[in-house]
Amino acid sequence: MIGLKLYMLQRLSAMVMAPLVLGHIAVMIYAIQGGLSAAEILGRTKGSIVWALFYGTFALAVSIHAAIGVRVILAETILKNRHALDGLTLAIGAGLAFMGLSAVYAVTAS
Amino acid sequence: MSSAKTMLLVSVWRGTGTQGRYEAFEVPQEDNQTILDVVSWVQQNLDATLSYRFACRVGMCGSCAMMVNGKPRWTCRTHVGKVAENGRIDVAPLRNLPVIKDLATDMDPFFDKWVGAEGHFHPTRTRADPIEAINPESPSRKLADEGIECINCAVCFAACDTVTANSDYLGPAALNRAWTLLNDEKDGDRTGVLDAVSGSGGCHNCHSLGSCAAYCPNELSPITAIAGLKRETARSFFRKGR
Amino acid sequence: MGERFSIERHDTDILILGSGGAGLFATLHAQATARPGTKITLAVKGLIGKCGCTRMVQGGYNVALGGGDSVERHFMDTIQGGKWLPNQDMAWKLCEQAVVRIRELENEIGCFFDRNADGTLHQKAFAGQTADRTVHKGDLTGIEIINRLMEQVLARPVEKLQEHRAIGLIPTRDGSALSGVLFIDMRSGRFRFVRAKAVLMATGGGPTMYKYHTPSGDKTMDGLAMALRAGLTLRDMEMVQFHPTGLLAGDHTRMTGTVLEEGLRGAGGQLLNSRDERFMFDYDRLGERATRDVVSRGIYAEMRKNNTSKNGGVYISMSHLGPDLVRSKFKGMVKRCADSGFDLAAGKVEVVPTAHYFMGGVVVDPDTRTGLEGLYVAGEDAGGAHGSNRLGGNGVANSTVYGGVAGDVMGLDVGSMGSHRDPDPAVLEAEVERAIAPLSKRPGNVQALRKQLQDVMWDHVGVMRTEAGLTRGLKGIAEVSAELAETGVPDGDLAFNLTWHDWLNLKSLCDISEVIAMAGLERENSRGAHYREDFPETGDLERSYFTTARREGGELLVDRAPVEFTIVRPGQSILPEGEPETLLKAAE
Amino acid sequence: MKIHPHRQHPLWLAFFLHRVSGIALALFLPAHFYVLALALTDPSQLDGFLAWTSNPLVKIAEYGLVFLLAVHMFGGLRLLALEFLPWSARQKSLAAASLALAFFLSTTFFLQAV
Ligand SMILES: Cc1cc2nc3c(=O)[nH]c(=O)nc-3n(C[C@H](O)[C@H](O)[C@H](O)COP(=O)(O)OP(=O)(O)OC[C@H]3O[C@@H](n4cnc5c(N)ncnc54)[C@H](O)[C@@H]3O)c2cc1C
Ligand code: HEM
Ligand code: SF4
Ligand code: F3S
Ligand code: FES
Repeated sequence: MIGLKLYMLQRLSAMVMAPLVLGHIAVMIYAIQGGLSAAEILGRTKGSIVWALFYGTFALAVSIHAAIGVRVILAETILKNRHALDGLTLAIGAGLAFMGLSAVYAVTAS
Repeated sequence: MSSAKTMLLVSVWRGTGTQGRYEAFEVPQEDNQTILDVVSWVQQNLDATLSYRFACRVGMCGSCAMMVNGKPRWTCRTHVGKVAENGRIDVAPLRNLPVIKDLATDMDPFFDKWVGAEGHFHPTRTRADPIEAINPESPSRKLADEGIECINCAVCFAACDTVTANSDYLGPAALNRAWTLLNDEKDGDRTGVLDAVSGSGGCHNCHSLGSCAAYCPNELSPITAIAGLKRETARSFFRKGR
Repeated sequence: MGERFSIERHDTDILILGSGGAGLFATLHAQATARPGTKITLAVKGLIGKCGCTRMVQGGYNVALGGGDSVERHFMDTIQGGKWLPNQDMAWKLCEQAVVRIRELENEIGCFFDRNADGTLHQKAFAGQTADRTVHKGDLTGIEIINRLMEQVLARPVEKLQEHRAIGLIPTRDGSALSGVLFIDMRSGRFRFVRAKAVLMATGGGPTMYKYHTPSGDKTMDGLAMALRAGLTLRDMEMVQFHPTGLLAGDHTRMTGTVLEEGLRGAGGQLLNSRDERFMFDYDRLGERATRDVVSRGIYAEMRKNNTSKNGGVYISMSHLGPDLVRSKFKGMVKRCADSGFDLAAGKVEVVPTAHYFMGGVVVDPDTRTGLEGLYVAGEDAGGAHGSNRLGGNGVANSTVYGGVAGDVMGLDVGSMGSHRDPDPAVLEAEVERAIAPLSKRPGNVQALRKQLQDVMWDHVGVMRTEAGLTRGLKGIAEVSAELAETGVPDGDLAFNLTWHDWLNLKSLCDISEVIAMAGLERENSRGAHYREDFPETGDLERSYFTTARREGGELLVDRAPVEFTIVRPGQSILPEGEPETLLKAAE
Repeated sequence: MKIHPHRQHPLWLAFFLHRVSGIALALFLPAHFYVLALALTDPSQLDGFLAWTSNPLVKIAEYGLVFLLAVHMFGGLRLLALEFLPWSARQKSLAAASLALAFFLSTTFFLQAV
């Protein structure tokens, strides 16, 4: 039960994420080669505006994207009430965004 | 004439509304026999109360669609030899529509959605005006032509799991019609059509499952039409913000 | 009669029976013409737009759109095709209004017909025409027309009674006018009586009493049978058009009888007998390309010589044209044949003449009014426009033109009508009794009786007729009728009870079959679709007559009435002096 | 589990994979964020966690995760292409290709990881 606006949000967020996911996986492959440690990860990311932006965008996009995605699945399976759906979408989106941005803050704030 | 007839084991859904069960019948197999012939044979020879629907018997009216061995089909044009599995055939009413009785469904929801998708022509001229000259080879006309030969049989509607899951969803056939209108140079309400397919049950609910195109007996491709609608609505979204 | 057979009552202003080209156009026009607030109800035996024959139209729609062609020429072709029997005022209005209707279909309803490269409508020539006149959408013209009309109707606030079968026209107590129509709501099996100020009957005839027939399964002459019981006069009832190439796939399949398109013969398709010989040249100089009636008779004659195919017909063969060409040019037909197990492109397909269209019908005036106040008739149910033969392409033109006319006329007429008229309770009760009669009889095999009637009609009242044959036919029909009267239907669940409706279908078919045979006896000459082996001549054109039939008391009265040449007399033409006979390039 | 007859075609399977991977990712995401947020409150716990991830079983699970992400992403890109680029018929091959790419990418990741 989505209209044009939610659809556009989900597609746009997906488009934003596609390159970021590729980038993320590339970093992971690279990072993993040396065996990962918290210090190593943080050493790279702490204080980096670029990383903050990279993962910040990712976190926001994925929150929007996943919230709408979960909404659709719920709407098609167990939750037929429109208001409940709207509320839940918002809650999931906000929750994910909060957790995501906290994480980004954690790994990038110096 | 052949000797002893081979018998088909036919299992037919009987009942009204949501209540029902399968009943088994044995029907002699013949050359050139369609599923509609099998169902008719049961009604004419074994159980006079069996209900089903057909009209044209040649794939033009879209009245006779049913689930045959779990797949939606136009029964008047489905040869038994093509679908029987070891001489067994299951016949049930079309999915995603309320059952009136046995194999006959109420197709109103399907047509309500057709209307809901603004699936009718919006004139700009009258019978007093000359007929508009239109290049049959123009890209938009070709797109419209690709989807126009729909017989509203609801096979695609029955095949689509999004229709099952989302009672608001307009469904493949109605959206396919909207797409042909959008490409019809003569139609006078582009915005109306775009709005109609952008609501909470609109084209954006389609997950490109593709069952519609896989089963359409006329080889139409609603999935492609719906992608077209998504594109056009997105374009107008960027242009006008809606 | 008890609760079970109680009658639900319902009122409307304008009631339309049938959703073919005539019914749907009438609905739209009535809505546009009638005062706002007028209640319009569309009642149909199947689903709206999904039953009837307009949807099955393949070839197209005849309309003179200039380029040398003219309404006058279309009219002359129609009169000559009908062998001087048409009601000329009706034929004229048909040709004249077709021009308006095609513009309406394109501009207001949203049909898109095939175009020439320059964007104008593409027109081709069906047999019997002297100009390229037939507008079409590929070979699925009817689907385009009905789908677009159906959408328009569905989108309007019209009351819809689907799967409502009309079973009786109920007059007022004094019989001077129509009160309303009695229905069976097929989904529940209950009776419903709908009073209306104006009723259009557009149930589309349908000669399905023949062993081989093309129309859709819902068409069983209900309308004409109702009109006959209501005392209306029918005309041209001997005129049954056979299409030469119906698919022949055996008795057990509903595909048998359905049309293989005319174009196959036009493109060079050959008709072969059991010895693989082309036989059509034995019967006509033009061979397979002769007109429908001639080819039908040729095939029938060959069948009587027992030179028949496996299932008792003949073969059509296209393969000499090259299977790939056939596959690309006749895609739909090839696919349809393949679905029932035949290879049209590379093999041979069995065919047989098949009853296609019914020229006879209720006597109406060019405004669709009948002898009964409040009753209007249009489309295949109305007689007169085609005379003894309907040109390919004039059928759908007729139903759409006169459906629209009926809508306009009814819309205006109801404005000046007072309140609803009350029904004659005796007739109402008699009609219910008639319908429930089989429910109290011992169940029998209705299908076997239908087959019996179809064989009788095919053998004795079919493509070629004689007095002896027609008389045998009448006896055969009477036997089926008598047996049907004793045959019951299980009276369990009446909801969506197809077997009950099969019984009612057969009843209508028996009633009208009798009229066809009687009218066939009455016409002692051969015109158009009616061929008497004992009277093979056309007869004096100047003294042309049409047959009429009416039921009075229990008796069927068949008579002749002179054709009035209100516009043109035999031997004359209304084309301007010096106009060429045909605008078509001579067919090789 | 028997797949309903009307679902037995490639595009339906592509949809199914996309949905399953989407849900799995959505369920995993909060956990992932939680673990990363540990960096702020308690870096040593994060290290402990990362040590735990060198366990082969966990490696396989991670491989699965990357695989899911890749499946979902390429499935999603396939959809975006279908929806926004005016091409059509080659849907089935696109579906297959996206799966192959996903497989390739995640395997690379896996090989690097072990
Ligand atoms: C296969 C085929 C091909 C044809 N091709 C051509 C062609 O190319 N060109 C051409 O001009 N003509 C063609 N015709 C003829 C043409 O279809 C008819 O002349 C015309 O469509 C009749 O229109 P109608 O509205 O009178 O009836 P129909 O379209 O037949 O509609 C009749 C309606 O009445 C309903 N009805 C019947 N009984 C009852 C009842 N008791 N109560 C309520 N409703 C009832 C039916 O369900 C149906 O909805 C073709 C016919 C067939 C069968
Ligand atoms: C990397 C790029 C991604 C792309 C290109 C992408 C693309 C898409 C698209 C196009 C859809 C719509 C499917 C439909 O409606 O049929 C979708 C649905 C979904 N996505 Fe993503 N996605 C991506 C990443 C993610 C991530 C990281 C998550 C998890 C957190 C996620 C979770 C979901 C969910 C739950 C759905 C709903 C699935 C459904 O409706 O079947 N996606 N994705
Ligand atoms: S799109 Fe195809 S399957 Fe769907 S209603 Fe039209 S003809 Fe039937
Ligand atoms: S099956 Fe349904 S989800 Fe879309 S692609 Fe076809 S309408
Ligand atoms: S009966 Fe008309 S499509 Fe099958």
